[in-house]
Amino acid sequence: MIRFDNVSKTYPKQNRPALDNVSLEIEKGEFVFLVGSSGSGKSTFLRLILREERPSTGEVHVLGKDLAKLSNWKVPHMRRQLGTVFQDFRLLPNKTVGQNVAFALEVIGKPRGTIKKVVPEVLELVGLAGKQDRMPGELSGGEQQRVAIARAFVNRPMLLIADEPTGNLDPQNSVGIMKLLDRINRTGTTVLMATHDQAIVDQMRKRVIELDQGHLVRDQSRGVYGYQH
Amino acid sequence: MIRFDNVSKTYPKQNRPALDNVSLEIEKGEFVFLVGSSGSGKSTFLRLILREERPSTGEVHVLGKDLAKLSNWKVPHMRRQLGTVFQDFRLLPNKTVGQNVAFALEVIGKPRGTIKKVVPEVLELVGLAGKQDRMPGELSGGEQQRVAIARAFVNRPMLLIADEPTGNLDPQNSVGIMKLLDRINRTGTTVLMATHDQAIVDQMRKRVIELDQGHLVRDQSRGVYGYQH
Amino acid sequence: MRAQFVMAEIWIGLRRNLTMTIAVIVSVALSLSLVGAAMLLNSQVNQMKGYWGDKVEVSIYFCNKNNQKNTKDTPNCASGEATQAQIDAVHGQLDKNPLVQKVYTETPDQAVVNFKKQFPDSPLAPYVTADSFNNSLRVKLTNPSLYQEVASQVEGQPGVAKVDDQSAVLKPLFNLMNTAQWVALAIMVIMFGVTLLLIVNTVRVSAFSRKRETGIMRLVGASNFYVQMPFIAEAAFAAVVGAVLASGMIAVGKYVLIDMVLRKQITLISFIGWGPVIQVMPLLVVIGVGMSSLAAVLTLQKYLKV
Amino acid sequence: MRAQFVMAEIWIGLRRNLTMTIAVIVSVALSLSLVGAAMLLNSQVNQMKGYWGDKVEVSIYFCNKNNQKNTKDTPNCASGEATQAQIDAVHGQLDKNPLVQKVYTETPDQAVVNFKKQFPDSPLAPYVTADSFNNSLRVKLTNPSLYQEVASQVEGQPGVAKVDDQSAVLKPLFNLMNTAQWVALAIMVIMFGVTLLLIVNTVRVSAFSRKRETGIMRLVGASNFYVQMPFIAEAAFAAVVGAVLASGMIAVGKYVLIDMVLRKQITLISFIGWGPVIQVMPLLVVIGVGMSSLAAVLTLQKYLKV
Ligand SMILES: Nc1ncnc2c1ncn2[C@@H]1O[C@H](COP(=O)(O)OP(=O)(O)OP(=O)(O)O)[C@@H](O)[C@H]1O
Ligand SMILES: Nc1ncnc2c1ncn2[C@@H]1O[C@H](COP(=O)(O)OP(=O)(O)OP(=O)(O)O)[C@@H](O)[C@H]1O
Ligand SMILES: [Mg+2]
Ligand SMILES: [Mg+2]
Repeated sequence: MIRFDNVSKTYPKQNRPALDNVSLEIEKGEFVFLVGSSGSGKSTFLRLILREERPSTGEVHVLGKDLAKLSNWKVPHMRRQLGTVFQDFRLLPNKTVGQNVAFALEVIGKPRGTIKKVVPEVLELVGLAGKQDRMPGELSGGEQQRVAIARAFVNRPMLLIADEPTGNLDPQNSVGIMKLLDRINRTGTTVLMATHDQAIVDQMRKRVIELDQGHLVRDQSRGVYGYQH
Repeated sequence: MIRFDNVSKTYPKQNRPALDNVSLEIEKGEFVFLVGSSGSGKSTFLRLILREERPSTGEVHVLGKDLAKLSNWKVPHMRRQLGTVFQDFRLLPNKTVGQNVAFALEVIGKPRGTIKKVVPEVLELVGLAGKQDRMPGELSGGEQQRVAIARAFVNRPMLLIADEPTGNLDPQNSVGIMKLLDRINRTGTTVLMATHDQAIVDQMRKRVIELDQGHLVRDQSRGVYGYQH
Repeated sequence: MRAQFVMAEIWIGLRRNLTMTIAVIVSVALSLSLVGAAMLLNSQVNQMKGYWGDKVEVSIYFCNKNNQKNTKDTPNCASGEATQAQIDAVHGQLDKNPLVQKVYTETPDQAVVNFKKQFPDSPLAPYVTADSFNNSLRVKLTNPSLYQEVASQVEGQPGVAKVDDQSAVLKPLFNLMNTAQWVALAIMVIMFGVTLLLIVNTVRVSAFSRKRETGIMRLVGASNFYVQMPFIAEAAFAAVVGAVLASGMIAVGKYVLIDMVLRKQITLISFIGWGPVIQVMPLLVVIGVGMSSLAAVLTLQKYLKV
Repeated sequence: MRAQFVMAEIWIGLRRNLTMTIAVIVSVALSLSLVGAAMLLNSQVNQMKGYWGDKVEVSIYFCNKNNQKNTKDTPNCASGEATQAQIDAVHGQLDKNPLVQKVYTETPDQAVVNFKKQFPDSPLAPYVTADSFNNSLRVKLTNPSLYQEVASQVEGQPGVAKVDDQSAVLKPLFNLMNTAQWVALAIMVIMFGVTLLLIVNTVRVSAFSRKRETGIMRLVGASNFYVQMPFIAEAAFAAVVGAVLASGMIAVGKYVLIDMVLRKQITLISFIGWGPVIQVMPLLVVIGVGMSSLAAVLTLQKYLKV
């Protein structure tokens, strides 16, 4: 599914690499937490998978393809097989919940019939049945993140990438989001989630990958947030 | 220090008020947590204090002044007596740490001599002595938040307002930031902090104000994050 | 200190978006040079109006030998060349008319001299002799538009071949010049509009791209002056540089077009000198700076709120 | 489906920033109308060049009685009026010259008729008689620039008063028209530049203000086409509307300026009709759309990366 081979990434004008010689592999169907203190390179790791950045050295393989060999105009097609969720939801404030999810299908040119069918399905899956016509501003943060997950999942991607999806949520809503991601993972979708949330990681007991200043310092199945807490 | 008298706030084009008839008072020197689930109105509460928004009904008094009676051009002077810290740090990426802090003084027209003196002082206070010439991108998130706190505190405000200052930080860094805010509170500065972080609230045992869908539902001295967790 | 910091911020702003700054300078320069050109065209037209306006007069031609042969055009001349007595009689009548400001006489010999002076390039010039012309009176009226009253008094009197109103001849010319002034005004208004839009757009881009800075400024309590100053100063700076460039372009244009090309070829027209050009230049700077500062202030009202 | 969605997005984009859209449309309209005006000025000048270019010829004036009195200007005429034999001799020589395309004769009587036709408003008109003119030959050359060779052959021959090259008379006029063409070209280039800058700025503002949408589009794997299309289409739409407005302004301008004002006052010049105006209009649309799409594509290269 995802393979990093000796990947390093140094941003322009930075002297310290954000990722330093990271190698790992994530299999189909796994649920993986990416932890590490702020600036340890978690977002960089995810951006490399999304090909928003390119590695300075090393190879990144996603869904069996070497991203270095992927030409620019093929990147959008690759991204359609990934779902992405962020801390700040990234919804369009002037579109309804349903339109926000449909937008993701419209801009990749899906036929209208398909859209009409799958949008309510996925909204029901994330627990927003009946809220199709609400505006994002009228929803709680937890509900907004559900919309974002629905949008990421509507295309039934093989891989769901989440960068601190509970970062803006209170503990109660966070638990709800984690249950949803777990449910999505059970459908066979690989989930890779960067987080700071100690309680969640400790409770879920999934594979934990820890970065520290760009170094891969831990890769533990059924792990907890950190040794020292 | 801060007094809300029956304050309600409904944003334009919203039917549900973001704050609903909230009355409370915060005294000089207090340390107050503002908790509540996402969308409960915490940020709205803080924005009313900063006069980034005006209440729909009710009165907000800050530092003894009725904000409704404050003319627009006097708002900047009022804000100079407040310090503000946000989840996303809000640093200028192309200025050094020292320049970022100095910027806050320069734009309010402080003389250069004063700036040269107080910037290193405040950086030492927040634990960044010697990192004056680093760029924000070279610092960890915890260190960046310290810079933001330094900038908020350099003017020695009476009141420090923090909107989820640890939202982007890992637990370790969060603890550091909380210790720093506690230290600042001990100098006599009132601290008002909105947060989701259960661990922190439970550990600090300070006054807790809880909002739920815009209603003030709890105001407890030496409180914890929530009853039901 | 304050000033130095503000200057530094402006400089950073200008440099950060060098292409943008250059674009604004270029467009302000282009717009203002068209504005300036329109102003100079206006000066030119006014000068020509003044020049010819002074010359408007009524001409009274008396019969000469040729007219006698050609009675179809000048039936009044059947009795031959006008006598001096006839001329004096008309002259005397005109002198008494309150509408008349002044009367000049022009003999055929003077007419030849005047013709050759006025139309040196005419193909007729070699053949023009005193015989071609008549004795005539040039009458300057107190009010040129009352020409008809004077004409009717004089027309048909013995010896008068023809009464001519020069203002009628010059009328199309004046109309033409008025049209040119309207066109110049239209171009000027258009260019004002385009420049304003350009500056508004630029300030918007600038405000967008510096949202972070301005957000922090407002956060820490910077006054509106401090927040908005850099944008206004940037716009004003671009306008000053643009106006200077426009002044240069106008000076070059006036030199090449008027001094090198037109003045040599069109000797009949008196062209504007450097005076109006030099007057226009500071005006361009004032217009440019005024317009861009105004556009910046108005734009910022919308994009940078307290 | 795709098309409908894209149209809806464009419409939302245009409406969201209505003031902006209007601003762009207005500025494109203004710019393109100046571009169109410059093009029409060019057509006008070319038409005038063609009109007068046809008339360029060499005139050979023979002595008449007046010239005899005035030997200072025409020393060759001391022996009096040219005889028919002298005229025929010159005519014969010219007919043999390979540089000469055609020779017309003009008698003094014809000259009077021609003069009155050409200058009906001249103050001289009433006094112009056959005596004022000479017998003359009008020579059309195969190559007008070789005038000097023909002139030197004929000049100084008995009875020849003067040889005149009309092209020399028309030369300042042609120079003037060339200057007008250069000025028109300069205005056109300036307006192209200003329009380009305006559109680039606008697309930048548009891209800035829709960062969220485009970010999400790229996130979910929308192709570059989908991401960039709305911006390009917005710019192109504004350009089309602007070009249509500009076409209208040009049509009104041509009607008011040429048909209502100039044509009535300047009868000597043949003005352009509706043909060139109608030709310019689609050109403006093409230029507007081409320029704005190009500007949009180039701007987006920088602001919307994959
Ligand atoms: N676009 C960029 N340009 C330059 N440096 C960057 C950029 N993005 C990240 N960095 C740097 O790379 C390092 C790793 O950043 P990254 O965002 O991957 O960390 P992270 O683990 O996601 O942190 P956080 O928990 O705060 O999100 C940091 O030092 C950061 O300053
Ligand atoms: N600018 C705005 N315009 C319209 N509605 C708004 C605006 N800002 C906030 N709201 C709405 O007001 C309510 C309260 O929002 P607020 O940001 O104060 O909540 P919060 O407690 O800070 O939430 P979070 O924990 O997610 O930051 C929400 O329903 C939100 O959608
Ligand atoms: Mg991150
Ligand atoms: Mg908030």
